[in-house]
Amino acid sequence: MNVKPDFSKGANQAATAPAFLSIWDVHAYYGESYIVQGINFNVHEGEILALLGRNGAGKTSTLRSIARTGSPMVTRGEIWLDHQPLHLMASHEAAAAGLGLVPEDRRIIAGLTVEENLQLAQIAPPIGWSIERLYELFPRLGERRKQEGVTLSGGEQQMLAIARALARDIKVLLLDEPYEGLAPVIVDEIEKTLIHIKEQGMTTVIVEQNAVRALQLADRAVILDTGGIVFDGTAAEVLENEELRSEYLAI
Amino acid sequence: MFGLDKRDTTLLLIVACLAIFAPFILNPFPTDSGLAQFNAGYPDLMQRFVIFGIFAIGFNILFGLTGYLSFGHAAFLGVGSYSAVWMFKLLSMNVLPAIILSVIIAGLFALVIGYVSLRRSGIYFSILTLAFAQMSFSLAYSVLTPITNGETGLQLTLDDPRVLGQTSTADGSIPVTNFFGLEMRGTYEMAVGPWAFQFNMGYYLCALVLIAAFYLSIRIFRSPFGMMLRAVKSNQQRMNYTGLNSKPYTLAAFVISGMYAGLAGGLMASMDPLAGAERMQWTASGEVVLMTILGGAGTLIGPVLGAGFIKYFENIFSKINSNVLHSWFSFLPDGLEDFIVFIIYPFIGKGWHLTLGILFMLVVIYLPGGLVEGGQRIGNWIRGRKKSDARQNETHPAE
Amino acid sequence: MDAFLLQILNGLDKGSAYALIALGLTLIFGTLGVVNFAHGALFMIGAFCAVTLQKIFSLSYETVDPDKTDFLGNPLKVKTPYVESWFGPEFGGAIIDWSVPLAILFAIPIMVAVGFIMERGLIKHFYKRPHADQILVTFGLAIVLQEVIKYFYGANPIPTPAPDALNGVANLGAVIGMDLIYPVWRIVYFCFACLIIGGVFAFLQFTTFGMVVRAGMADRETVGLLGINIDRRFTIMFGIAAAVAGLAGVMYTPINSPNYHMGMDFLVLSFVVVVVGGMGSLPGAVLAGFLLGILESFASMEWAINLIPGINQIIIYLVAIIILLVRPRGLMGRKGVMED
Amino acid sequence: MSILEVKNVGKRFGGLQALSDVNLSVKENSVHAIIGPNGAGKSTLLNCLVGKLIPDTGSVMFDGQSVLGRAPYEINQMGISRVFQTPEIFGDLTVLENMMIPCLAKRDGAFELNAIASVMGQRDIIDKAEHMLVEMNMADKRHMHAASLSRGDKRRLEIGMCLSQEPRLLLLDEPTAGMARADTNNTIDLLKQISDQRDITIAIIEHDMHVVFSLANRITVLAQGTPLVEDNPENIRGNPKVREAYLGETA
Amino acid sequence: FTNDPTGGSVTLGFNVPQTGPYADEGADELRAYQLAVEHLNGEGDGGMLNTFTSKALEGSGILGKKVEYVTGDTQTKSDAARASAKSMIEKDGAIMITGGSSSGVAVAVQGLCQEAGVIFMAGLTHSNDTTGKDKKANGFRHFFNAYMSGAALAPVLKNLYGDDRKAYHLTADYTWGWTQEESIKAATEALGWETVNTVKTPLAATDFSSYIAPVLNSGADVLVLNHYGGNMVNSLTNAVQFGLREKEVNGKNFEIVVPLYSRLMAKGAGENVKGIHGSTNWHWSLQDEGSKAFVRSFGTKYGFPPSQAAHTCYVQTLLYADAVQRAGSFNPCAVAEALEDFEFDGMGNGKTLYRGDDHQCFKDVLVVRGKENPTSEFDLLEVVEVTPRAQVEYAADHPMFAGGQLGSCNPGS
Ligand SMILES: Nc1ncnc2c1ncn2[C@@H]1O[C@H](COP(=O)(O)OP(=O)(O)OP(=O)(O)O)[C@@H](O)[C@H]1O
Ligand SMILES: Nc1ncnc2c1ncn2[C@@H]1O[C@H](COP(=O)(O)OP(=O)(O)OP(=O)(O)O)[C@@H](O)[C@H]1O
Ligand SMILES: [Mg+2]
Ligand SMILES: [Mg+2]
Repeated sequence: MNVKPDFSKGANQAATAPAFLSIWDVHAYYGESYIVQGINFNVHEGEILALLGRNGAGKTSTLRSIARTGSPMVTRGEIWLDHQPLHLMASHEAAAAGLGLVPEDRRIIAGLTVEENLQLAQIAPPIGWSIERLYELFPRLGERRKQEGVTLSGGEQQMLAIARALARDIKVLLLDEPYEGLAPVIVDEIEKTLIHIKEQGMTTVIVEQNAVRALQLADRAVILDTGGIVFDGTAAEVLENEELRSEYLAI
Repeated sequence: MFGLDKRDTTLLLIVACLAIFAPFILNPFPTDSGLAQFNAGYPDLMQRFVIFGIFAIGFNILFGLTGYLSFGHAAFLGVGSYSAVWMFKLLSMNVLPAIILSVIIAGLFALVIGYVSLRRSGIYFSILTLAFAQMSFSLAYSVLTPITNGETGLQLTLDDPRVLGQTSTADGSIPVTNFFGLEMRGTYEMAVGPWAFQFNMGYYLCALVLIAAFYLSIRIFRSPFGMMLRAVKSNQQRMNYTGLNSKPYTLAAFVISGMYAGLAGGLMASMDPLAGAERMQWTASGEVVLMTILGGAGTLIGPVLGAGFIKYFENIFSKINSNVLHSWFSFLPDGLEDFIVFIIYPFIGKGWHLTLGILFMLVVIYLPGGLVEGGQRIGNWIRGRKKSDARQNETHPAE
Repeated sequence: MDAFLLQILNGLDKGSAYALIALGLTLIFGTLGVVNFAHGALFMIGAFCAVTLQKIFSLSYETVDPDKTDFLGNPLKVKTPYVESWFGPEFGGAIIDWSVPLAILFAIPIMVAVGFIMERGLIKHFYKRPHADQILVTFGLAIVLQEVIKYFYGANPIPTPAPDALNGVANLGAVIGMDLIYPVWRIVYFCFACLIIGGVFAFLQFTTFGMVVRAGMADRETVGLLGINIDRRFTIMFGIAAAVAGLAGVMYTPINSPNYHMGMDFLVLSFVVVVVGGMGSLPGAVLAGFLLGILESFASMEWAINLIPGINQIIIYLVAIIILLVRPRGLMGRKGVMED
Repeated sequence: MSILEVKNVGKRFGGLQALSDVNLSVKENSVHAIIGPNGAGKSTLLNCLVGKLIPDTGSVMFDGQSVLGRAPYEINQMGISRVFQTPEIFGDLTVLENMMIPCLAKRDGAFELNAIASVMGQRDIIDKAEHMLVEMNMADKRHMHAASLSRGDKRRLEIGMCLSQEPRLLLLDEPTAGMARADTNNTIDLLKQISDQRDITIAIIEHDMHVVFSLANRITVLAQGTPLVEDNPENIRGNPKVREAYLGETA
Repeated sequence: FTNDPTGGSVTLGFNVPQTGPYADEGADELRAYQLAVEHLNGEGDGGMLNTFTSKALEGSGILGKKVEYVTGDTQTKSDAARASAKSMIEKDGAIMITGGSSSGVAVAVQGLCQEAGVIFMAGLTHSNDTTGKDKKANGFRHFFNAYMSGAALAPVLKNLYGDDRKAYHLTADYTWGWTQEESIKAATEALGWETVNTVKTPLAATDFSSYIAPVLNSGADVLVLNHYGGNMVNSLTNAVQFGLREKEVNGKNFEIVVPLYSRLMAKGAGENVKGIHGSTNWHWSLQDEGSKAFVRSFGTKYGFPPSQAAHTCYVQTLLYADAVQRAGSFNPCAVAEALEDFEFDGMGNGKTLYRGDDHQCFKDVLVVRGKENPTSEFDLLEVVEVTPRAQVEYAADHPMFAGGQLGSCNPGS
């Protein structure tokens, strides 16, 4: 079973290195509505990939399909992470296999304090950064550790969501609009963190509306539109390609 | 027509036809056949279908639209019945004033209970309504016996005053409930071959009220008020920050549905002038909840279907005894007959609860939208067979 | 004065029954968020575990006693339990006598299994469904369980006495020089309830289990994304809740003979207790259980009834209304749990 | 003339002084931006204005009347509308119905038992709602359930709902967070147009400086619960304190 | 008249609790009805038809029509019972309704039958009201009532416990409980007993500890439990748990009395009934010919002896059939006339009279006691005394039965 699929059908293979995370012909539905319409792309170990597209293009749905949340429902396709077939797993198994998702609406758990939210991430192995180390990264969270997570300010919640993902020893980090609601200084901070963990070998997929920022950070970019891939290439290509930018990213 | 769009008009006409032709529809089997057991077209049961249908429609106005799950609605039904019977005892046997009084008293009662209970939402609201209803029940059962006649239930007697009517008839019995002289008990029987159909005065009165109640509920569902209620259910916070105080809306819905319950109670007493305390017990409140969910909460016709379903089981399945079973299967060889009867017996007669429980589970598991969804699936299936492009994408929130 | 003390004891005793049932219910209802109308049925099944064990121990063979006649005038068939013929009448008799306490051991695996099956087979499909659907399905299940028990055991109560040694009364007042006699078994019941309550608290307090389950209820999806198999924990939680309900039932049998609808009798009351205690709060449920138990006992005293006729009928509901109006989330409820 | 006058407002959460001594005055028909680091107390301040929170000290006057002690719906009826940080819409209703509710609220004012009339008969309301949808560029989604909108669309819907109330003061909490660039630009245009054409005052919280600087005529910087500075946009941009505390090097 | 049987058969309606707490009682009633139908149709051994003094019935149905029956479930709720009775009348054409196992249901269904114009033969109903303030011309009761319980028990209690006793009543808080309390109180006070206190308990109560506890300190030396069904099983169990039976008060042994006993309840209470006195309508150990015949045919068919509920229902059916036969018509008014002031024997309980004034039946009443050494699971009660009918008779205008009128019989349309 553990055979790598043939990706020759995939769109524009930019890099030649073997794929670390591969998404192959994934189709997904919300009930009756067909949202992810056959997506192929690869992510290589240690790179940052920006997944872009306008509102409703299906970015979130793609990330959720990869993370196996069950909604949208994946009806076809394969997802491989480091030789492990994610498409056969439930979300908690995918998480154990090394996937970490920072969801777009943060999903801080009501009724738990900041610290408990972090502890929760360290119940099931593999365990990543220690909580103290996370507080060093986000001192703000350390100050608020006994506060109920959902009463944090919007930006603080975003920090918590990222910290929660890092609390686990993950191989691939999926970030859904991580900068949303963050003050520019903090965005700078997080960007530095992302570069830092990239240097340590983390593979990252980032969805971001602030496309320029994301592209400056990323190695490669994939652009989605109405549930399909319209571009797959290097980040620099997008920044150079006027037409692409104005048509799909309005920048 | 009637200020309704086409779909709703069709629905109303269907309900009206079903109600009017119920004596035929519910008596499909010839009286002398073994299946006659399944006939439901006799006045008492038809009245019950319709009355509980009204009760459930009213309940659904609160629950289906606002999402507030009241566990004490039977209290209003009970209060309605008591009011009506007192009207029969004191005023006259005409059902009109009795029903009007039931609706008014139940409405007032609902206003008080609703005003207090609606200060909380979710499960806290449910338990508040439950507590009020259980208190009403306990008091009616014992302490308030002078008003309610306790366990036995409030009945008419030969020495009630009935100021506008007669205390007793010439032959020394209690007069009969009537609508300006038309006796509720009056039944015309029609025999067509082996079939016998019964047309009962009381039933038709109830049926007319049902049609009116159903019409009114369609109007409410489709009105701005109904939309506000759905908005309350969806997001109270947004409601408040849109300048709307949700309390009067929910309270109005509560009172309206309480009045529906009172109407049902009044009709029940008009068909059979007795009002018992157990009508107010939590099991009775639970029953209307079950009816509504079973049929499909938030849909227009669901509650009526649910009411019919449960009442059918209660009255028809409970009456099948081993004797009847044996007569059905008597054509089989003896051993086989006994075996089949042995298998089926636990599910009928005194086992009717078991069957009902199993059906509850099957319906929720396989038809998340209740019986209405079952109907829709059958409808889609038939339509799908007619034209193969059966994919319907439009959503119809309230069928 | 001792009348007063006696009522406090009664209240504690009633309260421990309420608290124990409410505890199990709140694990399912307050923590997993499932409106479980079958909880009373679990209590009832627990009680019938005791009945069944007693029946098993009393399985008998028949011998004909020609000297006596039965009601039709035929020779009387005398029954002798197998355990008595195997272990001798003395020890065998003692086994039968102690069947209720022994039933605890018997009931735990059965109840846990019932809980597991119920959760895996049915409830797990309903976590995301509206509460209304949960009510319908669990109510259906409650009816089915009830009817099955009725089919095998009949509708009449079945006496299940406590062991003779625990059947008498004890004078609790002796220490303080008062006459305060109280049935031994009820004291046992109270202690047992405290034990179970303490055990469940400790389990949820000193492990992360409780936190994970609470988190899972608030947001299953996110908990799954953190690598936690929440389904399994929900199942375990359900098993524990079923076991707590079942043990409450086992121990209750000597107090009142069990019958097939005893669960329904307790059902509404236990919902009231849980909600008055506050959704999602275990201490709340226990506190409310004891509080309502004691109030109920006081309300049944003569002066109370003379003061307000019928108060003993309505006290629980009246207090529930007052508490819910004064404290929006019951005694100790958590915010946001089933408030909409 | 200032339409909103906030004086000495303070708010404490347990051990945390979230707001202390906030003074703010918003001029009529202006666009006033409130910026500041995460957790500065911006949303808390907004909550105090709309009745979601009651401040511990100080006063809030709207158009010469105190808003304190009034229920949220009463404050809204005074003419204050608010868009939330996470969209608050009627998820079970269709987009069109969502838009109709504020229109109805505007027309009927207080409670009205409009139980017999037909929704479809309310032509004026429907027209108004449809018009607003067109204006928000969402007309094609009118029959969708609001819950299944993508997040950017939800936010636009909420803004539309608030606008259709024709409020005198519109409070926006990060209105463009998570919105695609193109839609952000649309929203900026829309808000500009509104503030130019209508008799409306806008107070906006935003981390996207592009939005802030294109819209605001006045900016207050909040930090640790107190206003740091209040000035016009140019001066804020140049203010070194603000750069350090908030904007970072990217501004 | 309503439901005049036209074909070769006549339908009777057996309306018994098949679900709810009294389901076992209802099941036993149903067994008795089936047996009665068999005997009426000439099947089986004839049972009490052989001992009944009226010989009108000859095992060929009623008036030559084969007897058929329909069954329904009262659920022990007035509403459900009425619905079920109505369906039998309206749908199945039942000419007579019988059954039930509580007074509330009996009164409700009796009222219905009066209005619908069919005969009602009450099942288990012990309240004075059924033939007192709620009596109806179309309704008849074979069961005894609370007054009779008191009248039968009092002398026995006096013999056993003396005439200087202080009684404490716990009473189910609804109409039946009240009439029983009133009757027992009156009867015991007439002996010279003092009533220390009467306390009402909620119907829904399952644990009676808080009502039992005050008894300990009340100075009472007798506890009277005016409870039935589950209430009685629980209150008795609780009372025994609290050690009441081992207590000594005022120098006397503390005693418990359960005025209305039934074997099924005794079974539910288990060991706790031993030595406790009460009254009952009938018991299978009676040795008169009628009882023996009935026990024989019932026991042969079902394998265990009948309960008092079964006996009442069986007898009611035969009596109805006999009355029709004697009247020569199914017309309810003719039947009622045949039943009124009808006197017979051979149905257990000795010479029996259906009084025309209130349609109450008068016969011997049994005082029983929980047996110390039962030989089988059915052998729980032993008859202490058969109180002769004369001792339990009362005037039709007795104040406990006042109010309400019999009205006139209604044959329906
Ligand atoms: N729960 C749902 N049910 C039905 N449709 C949905 C649901 N969630 C999203 N959709 C639809 O799926 C499409 C893609 O949504 P998705 O959230 O993946 O977009 P996105 O690219 O993340 O957009 P955004 O930038 O606004 O977050 C949208 O058209 C949306 O309306
Ligand atoms: N209910 C609460 N209980 C305790 N602390 C709270 C509560 N609500 C807010 N806070 C705290 O008050 C501070 C201010 O929060 P607020 O939401 O106003 O920040 P903000 O300025 O809107 O930040 P952001 O830009 O990140 O949304 C935060 O540190 C937050 O953690
Ligand atoms: Mg998205
Ligand atoms: Mg904020």
